[in-house]
Amino acid sequence: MDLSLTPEYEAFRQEVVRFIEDYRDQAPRGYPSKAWQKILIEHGYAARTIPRDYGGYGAEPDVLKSRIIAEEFTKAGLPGGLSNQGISMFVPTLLELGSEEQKKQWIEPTLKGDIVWCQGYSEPNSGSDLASLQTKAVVDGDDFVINGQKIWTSTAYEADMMFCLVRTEPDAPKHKGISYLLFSMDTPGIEVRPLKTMTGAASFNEVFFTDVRVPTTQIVGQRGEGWFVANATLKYERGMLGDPNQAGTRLNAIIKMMKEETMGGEKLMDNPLYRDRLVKLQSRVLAMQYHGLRLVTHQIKGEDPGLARLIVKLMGCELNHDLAGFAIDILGELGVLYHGSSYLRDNGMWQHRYMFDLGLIIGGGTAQIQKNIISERGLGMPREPKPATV
Amino acid sequence: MDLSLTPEYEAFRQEVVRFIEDYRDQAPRGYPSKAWQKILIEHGYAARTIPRDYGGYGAEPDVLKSRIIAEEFTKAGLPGGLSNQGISMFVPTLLELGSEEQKKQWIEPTLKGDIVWCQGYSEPNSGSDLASLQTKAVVDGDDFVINGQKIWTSTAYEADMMFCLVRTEPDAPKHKGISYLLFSMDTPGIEVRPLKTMTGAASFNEVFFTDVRVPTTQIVGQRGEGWFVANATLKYERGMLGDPNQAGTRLNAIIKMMKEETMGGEKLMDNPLYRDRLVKLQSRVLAMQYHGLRLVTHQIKGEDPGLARLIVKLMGCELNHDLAGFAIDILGELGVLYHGSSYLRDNGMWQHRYMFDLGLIIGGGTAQIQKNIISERGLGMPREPKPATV
Amino acid sequence: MEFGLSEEQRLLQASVSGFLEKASELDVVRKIAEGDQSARDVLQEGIDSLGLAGVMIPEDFGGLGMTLLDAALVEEMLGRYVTPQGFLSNQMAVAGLLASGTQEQKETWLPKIAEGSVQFGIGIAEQTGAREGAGLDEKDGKLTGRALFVTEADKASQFIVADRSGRLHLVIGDAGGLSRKKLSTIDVTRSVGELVFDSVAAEALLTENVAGAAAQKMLAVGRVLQAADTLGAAQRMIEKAVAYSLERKQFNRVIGSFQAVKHMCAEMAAELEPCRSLMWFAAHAYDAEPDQVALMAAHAKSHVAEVGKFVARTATEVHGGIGFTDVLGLHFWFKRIGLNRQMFGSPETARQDAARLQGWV
Amino acid sequence: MEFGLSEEQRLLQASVSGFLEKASELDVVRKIAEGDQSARDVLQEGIDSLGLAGVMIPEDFGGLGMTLLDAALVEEMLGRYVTPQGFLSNQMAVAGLLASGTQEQKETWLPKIAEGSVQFGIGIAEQTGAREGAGLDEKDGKLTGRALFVTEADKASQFIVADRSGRLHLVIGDAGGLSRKKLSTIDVTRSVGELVFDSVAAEALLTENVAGAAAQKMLAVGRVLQAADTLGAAQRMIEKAVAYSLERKQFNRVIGSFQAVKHMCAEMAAELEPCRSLMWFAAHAYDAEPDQVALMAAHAKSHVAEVGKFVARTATEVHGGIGFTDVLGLHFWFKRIGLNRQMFGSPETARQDAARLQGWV
Repeated sequence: MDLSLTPEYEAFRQEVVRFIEDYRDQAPRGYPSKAWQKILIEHGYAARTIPRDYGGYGAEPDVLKSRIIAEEFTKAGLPGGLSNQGISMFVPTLLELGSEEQKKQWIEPTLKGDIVWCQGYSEPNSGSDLASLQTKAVVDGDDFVINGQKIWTSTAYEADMMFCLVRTEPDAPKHKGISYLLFSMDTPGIEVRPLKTMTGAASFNEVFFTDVRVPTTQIVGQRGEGWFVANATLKYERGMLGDPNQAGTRLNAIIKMMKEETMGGEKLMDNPLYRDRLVKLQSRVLAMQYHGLRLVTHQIKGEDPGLARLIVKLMGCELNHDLAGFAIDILGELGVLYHGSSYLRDNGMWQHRYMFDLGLIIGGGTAQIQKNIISERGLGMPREPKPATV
Repeated sequence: MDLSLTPEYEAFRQEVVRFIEDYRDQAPRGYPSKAWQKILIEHGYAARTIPRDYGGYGAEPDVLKSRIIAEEFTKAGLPGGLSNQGISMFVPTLLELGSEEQKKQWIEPTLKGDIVWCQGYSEPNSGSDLASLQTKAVVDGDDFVINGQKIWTSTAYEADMMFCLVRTEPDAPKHKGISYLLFSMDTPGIEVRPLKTMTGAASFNEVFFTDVRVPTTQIVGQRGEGWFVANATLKYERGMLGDPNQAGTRLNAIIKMMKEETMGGEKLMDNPLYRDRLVKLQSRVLAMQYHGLRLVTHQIKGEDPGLARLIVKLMGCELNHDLAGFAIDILGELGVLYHGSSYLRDNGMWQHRYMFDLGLIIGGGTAQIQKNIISERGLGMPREPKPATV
Repeated sequence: MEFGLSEEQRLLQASVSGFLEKASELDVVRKIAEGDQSARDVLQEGIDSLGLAGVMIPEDFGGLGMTLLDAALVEEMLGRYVTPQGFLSNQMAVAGLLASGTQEQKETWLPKIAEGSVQFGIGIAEQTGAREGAGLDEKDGKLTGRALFVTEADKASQFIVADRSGRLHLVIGDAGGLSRKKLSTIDVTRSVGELVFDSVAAEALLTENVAGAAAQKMLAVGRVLQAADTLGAAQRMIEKAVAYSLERKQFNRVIGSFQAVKHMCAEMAAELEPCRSLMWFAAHAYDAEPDQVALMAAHAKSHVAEVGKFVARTATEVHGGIGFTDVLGLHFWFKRIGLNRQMFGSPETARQDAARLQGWV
Repeated sequence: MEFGLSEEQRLLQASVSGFLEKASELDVVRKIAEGDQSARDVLQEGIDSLGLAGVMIPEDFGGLGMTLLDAALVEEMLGRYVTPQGFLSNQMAVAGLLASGTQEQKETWLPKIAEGSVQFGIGIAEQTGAREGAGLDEKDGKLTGRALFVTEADKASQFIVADRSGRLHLVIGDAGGLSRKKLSTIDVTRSVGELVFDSVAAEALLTENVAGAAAQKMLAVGRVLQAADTLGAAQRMIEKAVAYSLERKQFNRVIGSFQAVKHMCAEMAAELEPCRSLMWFAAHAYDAEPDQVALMAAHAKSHVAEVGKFVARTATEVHGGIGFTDVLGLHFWFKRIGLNRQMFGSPETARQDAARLQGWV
């Protein structure tokens, strides 16, 4: 147990701090930009471990260095590199399973932000049971012809390209009939419709395909191997959910609020019931943060954390949701204000997050699916038996 | 909505009060006695609705009158009539499904307390799946010959007789191969062993059968109908669990304790965290008590309360358990004292109940079985599909 | 002894439900929420034609002379159909007028409420813990200050507001010096806002014995109705979750056949069912056991709010992704329950009230 | 940066576990609980031969010179095997002596603890809320009063107790005027009792800077070890529940194939796993970040107690009826977790401490 850094890493931290000092002026306000991304890649603060041949920085993977970069950028309030499903999910998948030609063609422009990707996985009838997806692609000459529908596609409007799962072998078992295709969002026959959520925002879309023609060469892996390819991608998504640092940030915001806000003239922090709930949540946040450090340590050592990894999404999302719920509770009537109302606190973040987090609990593998995974893969309990009659 | 009683019932209450005044001196201290039972039956305060032909009082069923009797006896601190599985479960079953001869033979001595019954249903391998029971009875001449084992038999040592489920038709489907037999606990080949529980007490027994011979006439219903007969009995058991009045009594004891006990010189009632938990529990107790009144009203009107009835065991047992857990919490270190220790509060009732109630949550249909029942019978959701392979 | 609804009460509830089933179907609610005034008028006319606004008003004043339990049964249906309605505010006004109004005030206002020609807004949020230093001071019959989270602030023709001492005042909606502002909340089916008073003429409700007693009575009525509203909304969410689980297939089975989903539904139903009896008794107490109403209302408020939160979340979860979208409009119920939880005192506040009322604090 | 156990720590834990697997199997625990002194002696000799009692004692004083985290890893295993042991009390004594003992006191007692020739009992329960008006007063080096819930009260050869001001005193077990009484608890694997002092000679631990600071440090050590004990016991209960669910058949299936049972086990594991990291850090803080140890110990104590309660109940439930009996002895773990929850301050008390330590009260 040693929470300090070796001199090598302390030196690296200084290097990051120096970079921030030098380049702070060029950083965009708010969201990342392409220009900023270019600077970051050049210095190894984005696309850090992607080989130089494909437009990355080409460093060895080092969890601790990545962590230091993230910490210093957060501390300085600087935006990191571009972050989208193309960079976080498609690029790693292609590195693992794409052909040399595909890597050459797609990775660099994706990293630079010249090509934005969206993901075409879920369908209205294939949620938890993703492998039952029904969007089909039949071969006609040199093309696949795609018909069907995707849902939960988060950047469909802005995206140039989609990586998409389609059923190409309808007679194969469900996991073996899927292929992983790449195509432009400008291809004729694609229609995007925004999907409004309970928060009031349309953070997702539905995408409809009518006779969409895609060259048969635009496939990653072989026909029928799409499920295998997609699982490589999903592995990367899972890591993004349930981040304990987000919980820490929220907790601090709540502490600040409780020291400032009053109810009936009494400071919220002086209410013993709210204080007790706060400490309860703080225990959970600390436990998840140290749990996160434990996972990083496993990663550094190249160990499989097993069960310890499997619980993160379930526990992390639930904790974030509970933090938002608590903030709403202590705000009383202020906690239901919304959408630019007077007296709205933190720009309505708590109300928004309380609902959005429920979406996160459901999305990316519902809480029920997570519990199945924990019991089956983490505890060695049997899978649900197949019903006798279908 | 009218919580008052009609003059007829007020008159009845006066009658009960008068009886109590007149007979108070003859009441036993502590547990009911046979002599007291006799007096009660004569006046209609025990075996009230059992026909006179079978040794009962022969009154029309009247939920409200039963309630008034219970209320006044509780108020006066007087013991009620004998209460055992023979009277509460076997007699009603026999009235519903026994032959005239069986009713004549067994009901009166059971009501008088001359015959004490125990129940032989559960087996070590047949808990939630009671119908899978394996104790078998094969016909040999005029007898059934029983071999096997029962568990959770609560008064096996004191009992004269057992009503027992055995498998008589091994080739029939599991629900159709069971018979309901009656036999003396003195029959050769019966061995009773006490079963110690987590509370430290042996409130239950195991009963072993080795070549126990029972005349084939000692059966209620036909061969293979035992499951049907047993379900009539179980119906009566279910009503006994999750009683909201017990929760009210416990809550009052806790309130008293919080007004009297101190921690670090501070009255427990002055601790806002304990007070908040107390009010939460009080809400639940009140809700269950009014829910109980609602069920009584349905019963008076002869209506099927449906879902409202199905939730009582789950919610009632959980509430009782939580009340005991809360009492332990507020007692701090005093809450783990046990078995005649100095400073023990309420004779260790809270510690005992906290564990015993967990047994009640598990017994008589586990919480999981209760949720299955609520969802299937209460909400119309499908039964668990049979697995494809056994 | 009868702890349950009378035949008349079942009929009342069935008739309100039958009416709202169509009149307040989701499309209508959406339209009204988006500001469609004609849709709102149609709904209002229907409700007025049932005479609902006068349910608690004595027959002498042109009402139906029924009880708070009857009003709660109506509100339960309004919650069930997430109906945009000022019913709750009007019932609180009735309670305030009956508790503390002069004969003249009652004669002036109660018949108007009964006939549906006025809509009251209620400003008593400061009684359960003022935020932002809000509060009203009365001097020489004029009110000055701010009242927050006033119901129907943008629509009401009249208000009853409490000043810092808890005393009630009747204020005309277009009184000079009064400015109103709507506050947007998550729940677009109800209306909440801010009133700013700059020496506004107000008429005190004066006959109460103890300062603040009438405001507490109004608060109790508000809490009971709120519990009823959440009960109706939560009941509907459970029904929707069960129905959806029997339609939706995953892994070649309806999801309602998975034990996890069944148990989520069973837990919701088991938690909610006793809430019904608790709410019934709290409402009944207003008319039959007035000493108990404040305590029972605090219990009903806090307990039903907690169960409602659990149901709102769990029913959404049973729906999976679609429950998170606007497609089925499930969030209208989720938010209705959410608003009820926060208004008229949080669950913790209500429990603190319950403890105080029992002499535990 | 390494947040995890070192190779040595894993070996330590494995060796303790390997030893206890046999030496503290359920039959042995039952025997000791029933008063079998020779069984207790055999176990104690084995533990002494591993040198465990000296784990936190500096090498200068004959100990292993390791950290609280090492001690916690040992205690985790003692919890895992519900081992009847005074290890926790001795470690608290070590912390008290190191924090506030004179050089002479350290030289006298630490080597004896390390070699296993003394057993300390700890009386600081009054620091987290006295019951029954208990408390000790010191006058001219003599203690008078009562100390409740003293660990190892019946067995210890020495005690460290806190007086009302929080100052620590060392008392010899057979000192004149001291009477001891065992208090039975639900947990027969540990020993708790009452000490009555009638002007008993005591030696103050005097070098602390702030009155009560050393007692607070001991309390923190006790809470961390308690969290470790509960962690070990709860982990074992989960393993037992999973194993039983894979054996036990109902409805022609192992019950571990039912989603309800799977999810109960998943929830237990998901709740408990982060507790491990929280406990690790709290223990680590004692040596590496002493300013934080009281706060982190309060968090570990309260959070692990809450999760432990959930696991104890749920694992029993997974076992069904047999879990409620004595047959598998599951209740030994249930009760061990139960005792840990109540000692050294309830979860609410520990959270109140956490709030206070952050200046929130």
